[in-house]
Amino acid sequence: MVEKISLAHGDGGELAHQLIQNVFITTFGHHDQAKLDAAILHIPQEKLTISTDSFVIKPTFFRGGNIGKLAICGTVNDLAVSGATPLYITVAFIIEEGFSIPQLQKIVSSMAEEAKKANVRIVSGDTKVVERGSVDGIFINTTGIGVINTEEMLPKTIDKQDVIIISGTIGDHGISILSARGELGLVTELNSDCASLNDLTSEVLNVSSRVKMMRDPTRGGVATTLVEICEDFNVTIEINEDALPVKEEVEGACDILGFDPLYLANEGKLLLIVAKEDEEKVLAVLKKFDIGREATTIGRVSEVETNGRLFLKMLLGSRRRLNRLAGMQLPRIC
Amino acid sequence: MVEKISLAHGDGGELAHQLIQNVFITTFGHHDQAKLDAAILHIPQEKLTISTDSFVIKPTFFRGGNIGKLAICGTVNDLAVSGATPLYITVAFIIEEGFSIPQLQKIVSSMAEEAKKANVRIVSGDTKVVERGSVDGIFINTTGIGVINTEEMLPKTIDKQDVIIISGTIGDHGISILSARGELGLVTELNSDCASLNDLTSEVLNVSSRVKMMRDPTRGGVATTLVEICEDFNVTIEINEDALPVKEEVEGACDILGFDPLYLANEGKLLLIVAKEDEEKVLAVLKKFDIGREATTIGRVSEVETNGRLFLKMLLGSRRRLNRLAGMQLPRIC
Amino acid sequence: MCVGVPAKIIKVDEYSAVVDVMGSKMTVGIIFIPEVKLDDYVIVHAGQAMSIVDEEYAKASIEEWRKMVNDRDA
Amino acid sequence: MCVGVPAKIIKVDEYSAVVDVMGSKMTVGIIFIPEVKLDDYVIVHAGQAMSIVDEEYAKASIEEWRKMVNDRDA
Amino acid sequence: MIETLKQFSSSTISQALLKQIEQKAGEYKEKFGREPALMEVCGSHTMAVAKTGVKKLLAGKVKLISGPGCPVCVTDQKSIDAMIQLAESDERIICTFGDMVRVPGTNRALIDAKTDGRDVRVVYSPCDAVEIAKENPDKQVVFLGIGFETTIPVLAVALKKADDERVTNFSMWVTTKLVEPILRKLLNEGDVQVDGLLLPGHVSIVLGKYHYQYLVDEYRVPGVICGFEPAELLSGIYKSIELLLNENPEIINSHQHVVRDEGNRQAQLMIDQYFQVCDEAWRGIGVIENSGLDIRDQFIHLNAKSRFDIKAGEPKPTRCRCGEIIRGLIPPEECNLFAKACTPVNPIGPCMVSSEGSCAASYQYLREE
Amino acid sequence: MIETLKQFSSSTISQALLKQIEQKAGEYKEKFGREPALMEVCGSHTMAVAKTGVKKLLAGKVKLISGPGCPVCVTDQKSIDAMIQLAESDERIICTFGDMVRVPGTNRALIDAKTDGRDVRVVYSPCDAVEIAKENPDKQVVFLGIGFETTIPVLAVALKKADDERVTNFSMWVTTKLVEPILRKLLNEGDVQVDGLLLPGHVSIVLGKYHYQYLVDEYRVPGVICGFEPAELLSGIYKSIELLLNENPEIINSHQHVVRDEGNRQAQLMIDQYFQVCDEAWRGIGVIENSGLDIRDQFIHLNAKSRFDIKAGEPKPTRCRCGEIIRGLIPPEECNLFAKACTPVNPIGPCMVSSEGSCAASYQYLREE
Ligand code: SF4
Ligand code: SF4
Ligand SMILES: [Mg+2]
Ligand SMILES: [Mg+2]
Ligand SMILES: [Mg+2]
Ligand SMILES: [Mg+2]
Ligand SMILES: [Mg+2]
Ligand SMILES: [Mg+2]
Ligand SMILES: [Mg+2]
Ligand SMILES: [Mg+2]
Ligand SMILES: [Mg+2]
Ligand SMILES: [Mg+2]
Repeated sequence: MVEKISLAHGDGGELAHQLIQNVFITTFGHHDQAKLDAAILHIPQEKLTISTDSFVIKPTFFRGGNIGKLAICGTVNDLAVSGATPLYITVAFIIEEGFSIPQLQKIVSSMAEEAKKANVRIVSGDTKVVERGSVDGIFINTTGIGVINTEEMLPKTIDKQDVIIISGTIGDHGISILSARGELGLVTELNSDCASLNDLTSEVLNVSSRVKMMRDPTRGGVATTLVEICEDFNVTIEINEDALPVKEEVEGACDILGFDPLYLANEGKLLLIVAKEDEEKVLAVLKKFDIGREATTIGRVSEVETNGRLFLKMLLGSRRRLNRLAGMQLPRIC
Repeated sequence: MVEKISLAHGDGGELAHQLIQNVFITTFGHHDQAKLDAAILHIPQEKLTISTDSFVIKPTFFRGGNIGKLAICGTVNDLAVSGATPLYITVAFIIEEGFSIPQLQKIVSSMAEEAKKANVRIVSGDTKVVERGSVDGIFINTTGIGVINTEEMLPKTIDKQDVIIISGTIGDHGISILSARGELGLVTELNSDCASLNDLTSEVLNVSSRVKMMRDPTRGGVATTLVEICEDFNVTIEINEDALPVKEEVEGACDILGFDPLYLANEGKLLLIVAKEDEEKVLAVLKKFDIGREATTIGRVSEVETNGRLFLKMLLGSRRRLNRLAGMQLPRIC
Repeated sequence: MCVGVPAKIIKVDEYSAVVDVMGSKMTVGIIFIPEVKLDDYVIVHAGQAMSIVDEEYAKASIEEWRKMVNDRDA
Repeated sequence: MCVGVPAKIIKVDEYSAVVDVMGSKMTVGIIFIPEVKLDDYVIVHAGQAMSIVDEEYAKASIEEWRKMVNDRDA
Repeated sequence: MIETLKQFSSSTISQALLKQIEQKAGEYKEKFGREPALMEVCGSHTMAVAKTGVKKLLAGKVKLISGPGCPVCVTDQKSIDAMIQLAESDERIICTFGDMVRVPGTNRALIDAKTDGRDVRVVYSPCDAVEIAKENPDKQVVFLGIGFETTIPVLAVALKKADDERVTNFSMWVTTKLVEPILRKLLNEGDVQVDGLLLPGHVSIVLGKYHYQYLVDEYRVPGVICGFEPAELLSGIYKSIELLLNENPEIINSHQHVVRDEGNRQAQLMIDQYFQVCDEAWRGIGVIENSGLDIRDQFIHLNAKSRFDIKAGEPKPTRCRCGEIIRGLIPPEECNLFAKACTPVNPIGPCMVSSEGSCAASYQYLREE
Repeated sequence: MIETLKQFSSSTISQALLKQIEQKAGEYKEKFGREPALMEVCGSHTMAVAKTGVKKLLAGKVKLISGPGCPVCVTDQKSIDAMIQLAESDERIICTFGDMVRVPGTNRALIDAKTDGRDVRVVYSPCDAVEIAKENPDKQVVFLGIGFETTIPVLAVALKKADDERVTNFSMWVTTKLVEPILRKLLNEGDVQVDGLLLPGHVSIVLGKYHYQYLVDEYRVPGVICGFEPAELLSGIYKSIELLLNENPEIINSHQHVVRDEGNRQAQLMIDQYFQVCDEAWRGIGVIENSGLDIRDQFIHLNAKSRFDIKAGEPKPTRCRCGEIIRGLIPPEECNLFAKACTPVNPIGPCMVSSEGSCAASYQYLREE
């Protein structure tokens, strides 16, 4: 087999057939599904949930993962935080002519591995190859389907004094990727936190019926995710500056570049709103997991049925409002 | 609102929020779903089917449609040909910084319109904006979910003498796009056949329980689709050169460039394998539809349980084997 | 040796013409057949019109073949 | 007026040094502080080390503040 | 007119002609003790007899031998390597007919260079390449000019356009071939039994009928100029056998509605103006004196060979037997690699990948396995 | 060391200092009948007092006035337009600190030029721009050199690198500002009541303590050089009020662990070697004589102003009041556009978009609505 993706790998002809046979079907391992335009799902359940995301991360490979692993985790997590058990996932590749087939194989293998870990089946796929310059390397879309097992669905009504919990340190993914890009001269050995959260979410839902809402604070970070919750559900949330778990490397990098970890992306962090009564229970469950060891409460709901705002309580005791980012974070000098 | 997509439209911050509010939610029209990471589906059924495709068509706008319409039709059709009623669809955009927002609005409106026509709900979305040069304009992924209402599922066992039916002329999309690209100097007024086929498929399944298999012969055309069926289901199929419905413009363009309509893409054609007994019934149903008016039988299954091959019966009576394309079709001169 | 297709002249300029092949149109050079006129059919190769199709001869060929067919059937 | 961050020198070359800010590393110029040595802390601005941090003075400041706190508490 | 032309593919007429041929071929066999052997000189004929089924239908009655008329297939491996090497620069845009892009060079094909990021573009007309040069003044645009006499005047038009419009970043890498020298070579060597020739329908537009008189006068081999539709092919074959039976060699223009007996004067003049004869290397045959055309010295500024310093090494010998196939010595099936190591997806020789190649025609149209 | 530095943000210490300040501020009010008015000269101080909550916590007790220390905010509209115009060419790569990319010009910002396809790159260090120039020899690479005395020596390093390494496609568009002339201007005009100055922690690394003696000698205004962490800010404010109560103006270096009293000689020498004083236009103020630095004539080959013919027209006047804000005449909330037409997403003036802008600080950190 040739070692580079050519346009002919995406035109539905003989090479496309070979690519699908040799790379995708061999790795994902379902031979019969591949014969059909659509996959048949067997779901013994009525409450289904679906989520889609495209992954366009640069660089394609980074410490702690690659675009393939991320594409599985990302969609698994969107389903998981909605309270569902992820069951099926579709994968669609857009690949630039000239892309290395061994690298593609690596990406596809990571996807298979992560799907196995997260216990989801990859059921339908698509591959498009585009002219050099029409896409930068490889982009992947994943769409996932999950079932909701719980009686009541999330989100539930948020109450005053509900607590905000994060499953671990924030901003790891953002700084790890920034460093992997090598553009700003920053070098860290920090891993992206890229991980599937469905084990965490299902365990948490097992022990607590008072989880009000879960989110994975990806692009835009914890601050943007919380701003959206505040606006969408008309609550005021206060988080505490000194309660935010931030790795030293992340803090250092943010200091140099003038970034704020609250706005950095995470790819393996769970943000929860939980009734005060269940705070300890939920924290205890989260801490049982390797990726939840540093779970901690970072704030609380201070008002409900209000026009929703997010506040940061600062060290000196005063608070300030947090908004969405006005644009990307840019390194500031002066 | 600014008129061009900037990177900030895709970073999860304020501009991203505005874009989603103003373009997507306003057009697709579901305000509550947007608050959640995953959409909840209500499906009163156990047999589900799912299909994913990315759309990377150049040019973005063409006679008879645009990338948005195509993205809906394409996935609707993959579900429809599997015998399902398409119900839900997710849409994920990858947009190049600098893309015109009015054009995006047009694309999104076409999607809303086509989704309405095809009676599918758009339930989950995603927007990524990438640096100029990282993607060529706009790519769209759609993933669809459908339910299977029939007792027995497709594909059914293919028998000798089953007939091959196509719902209309072949190659219209391929030549229309080639002409829209303007690269080879070819100009036609031909429309792409881009259309949703789910009304056809459901009517056909209503009248006939002897439909064995349906396909939409997109990339690779009718020949590649049939080669795949032959190989996957171990049947030999013979199609007749003189039975192939080809528009004159398509024939002319193929003559000039040395292309074969059998390998050109279609985006609104249904290919069926039907028991001989139901041939007339199925043709009659197809002809009731505007887009099925030129439905016709193009061949038959000549052998089953064999190593599958596709043959073309030629005018003079001899036959030749049809293979997958070895690469894209290229204009030949000498 | 070379793809060549009969195409109808639907517009003539000085050095080029627009041809129609059953609805698909293309601009071709006519440097080799300066005498070409509207509604002529030409053989196009790689963007140049190479020859004007003479319908009389075409009909004569068909006539000849028909005769052979009839001879045989007779 | 300018972002400046204390960073630890972990490698010194002739005109540049590698600094570590709590685990994140970067190469910076040291033209303004040629006397810098390993394990010094420096203030970095836009890729240049601008000043060596003097721990004695830093401690003195803290001492001064602590005194104020204690004065007050007393 | 279209109605008239459509009859050229009439099934009734074709079926009748088939029967007539069978009868004549029978007569021939009776008279000469073997089936008549006709060579389709032209690659499009090779393709057409395969694609329409004519070759299969006449199997055992008329032997159709594929000749050297596929311009890609006859191109020497070293030339192909040179053209691919030409593409190995970021400063250049290589424009080519679609036919060339998948042809395997010693190391790789043009399409692989493209996959690796080189700018290789397929154009429909050589003049399009001149336009591309005008749009990309900071790049060198090179058109790969291959072809026989139909294509050569078209190449001349592009040279004229570039010269008239002073497009200084355009040049052409020419390896064209002429029909007469290769036919003479084949007939002189006599390694293959050829009783009559099906003469190329489109090359003859330029050359005319009279040009072929040497076949009759010097070799006493008859030839029929014919088209590519089923009835045309069949009537050409029929007439060829008739001539053979009469034992009175002659050149017949059976493509009169397109081919003038004197050819196309304008096209001939254009060729003369821009090209001069040169020795050309033919795949599997070697250099044949005066068997090709290159750009006239007067237009050397448009000649990519003098503009760029391309030196292709000696190509690695392969077990590909294209050389023998284009001389009609063996059919594709006799090559050990055919349909095994060598397929259209993984072509070893140009005959498997060119749209007019004999191996491609056999693989695509004749093979049922 | 890190443990020591971490105490600079200790909550206990800060709380205690707060209380001390409140007490001192009370004494001040008792003595002078109004609250003490301190100006943070430095934009980072403006940001820090807002972000840490110091400003809010001291509201009604100590008046903190934002000064002219945000280099983006003080840049004249015409200069900003010129820099954006500079980006309007396919032949150039514009490199800039992140701070500049969203600053609104009369027609658009650098980021809009980027969205439109111009090559605008954010770098962390000016030397990175020289590296980019070396990697792109066919493009002109221009660095937008803005800043006060901390940044100017860093710009000089990039100029030195480009000059030493003969990077001919690199140049710098310089609009730097000096602290002394603007402070003199503000103090001379006396439009705003400033009792004491919080002197910039990083600029002072370069200038040192002695440099500020003119404040005491000529204006009898005390100043405290301090850092940016909560305890540093608070102790700086405390010391300032103490000085005011003593009515004995003095310059205190409260940032001694970083700022040497004599400043950084190497940095001062680098400035002298590559830059010469020039008149600079300040937003909302106009040209102040000798208030900035431009590249020395000796290095004119590195000066983008002489390399490119950029002529920005007169900027369209807007209702933005940045000019008054940087002079400390009004707080952002007094601008009618603040948080209405003007927000970080749709900034009207640079003060709303610069990370050190007073309006941005007010919008992000002080506003609760
Ligand atoms: S089958 Fe392949 S290897 Fe053999 S002669 Fe043909 S092209 Fe060459
Ligand atoms: S709020 Fe906006 S318009 Fe008003 S002064 Fe500040 S930047 Fe200018
Ligand atoms: Mg999602
Ligand atoms: Mg997601
Ligand atoms: Mg999410
Ligand atoms: Mg697909
Ligand atoms: Mg800090
Ligand atoms: Mg699909
Ligand atoms: Mg599809
Ligand atoms: Mg998303
Ligand atoms: Mg399909
Ligand atoms: Mg035809």
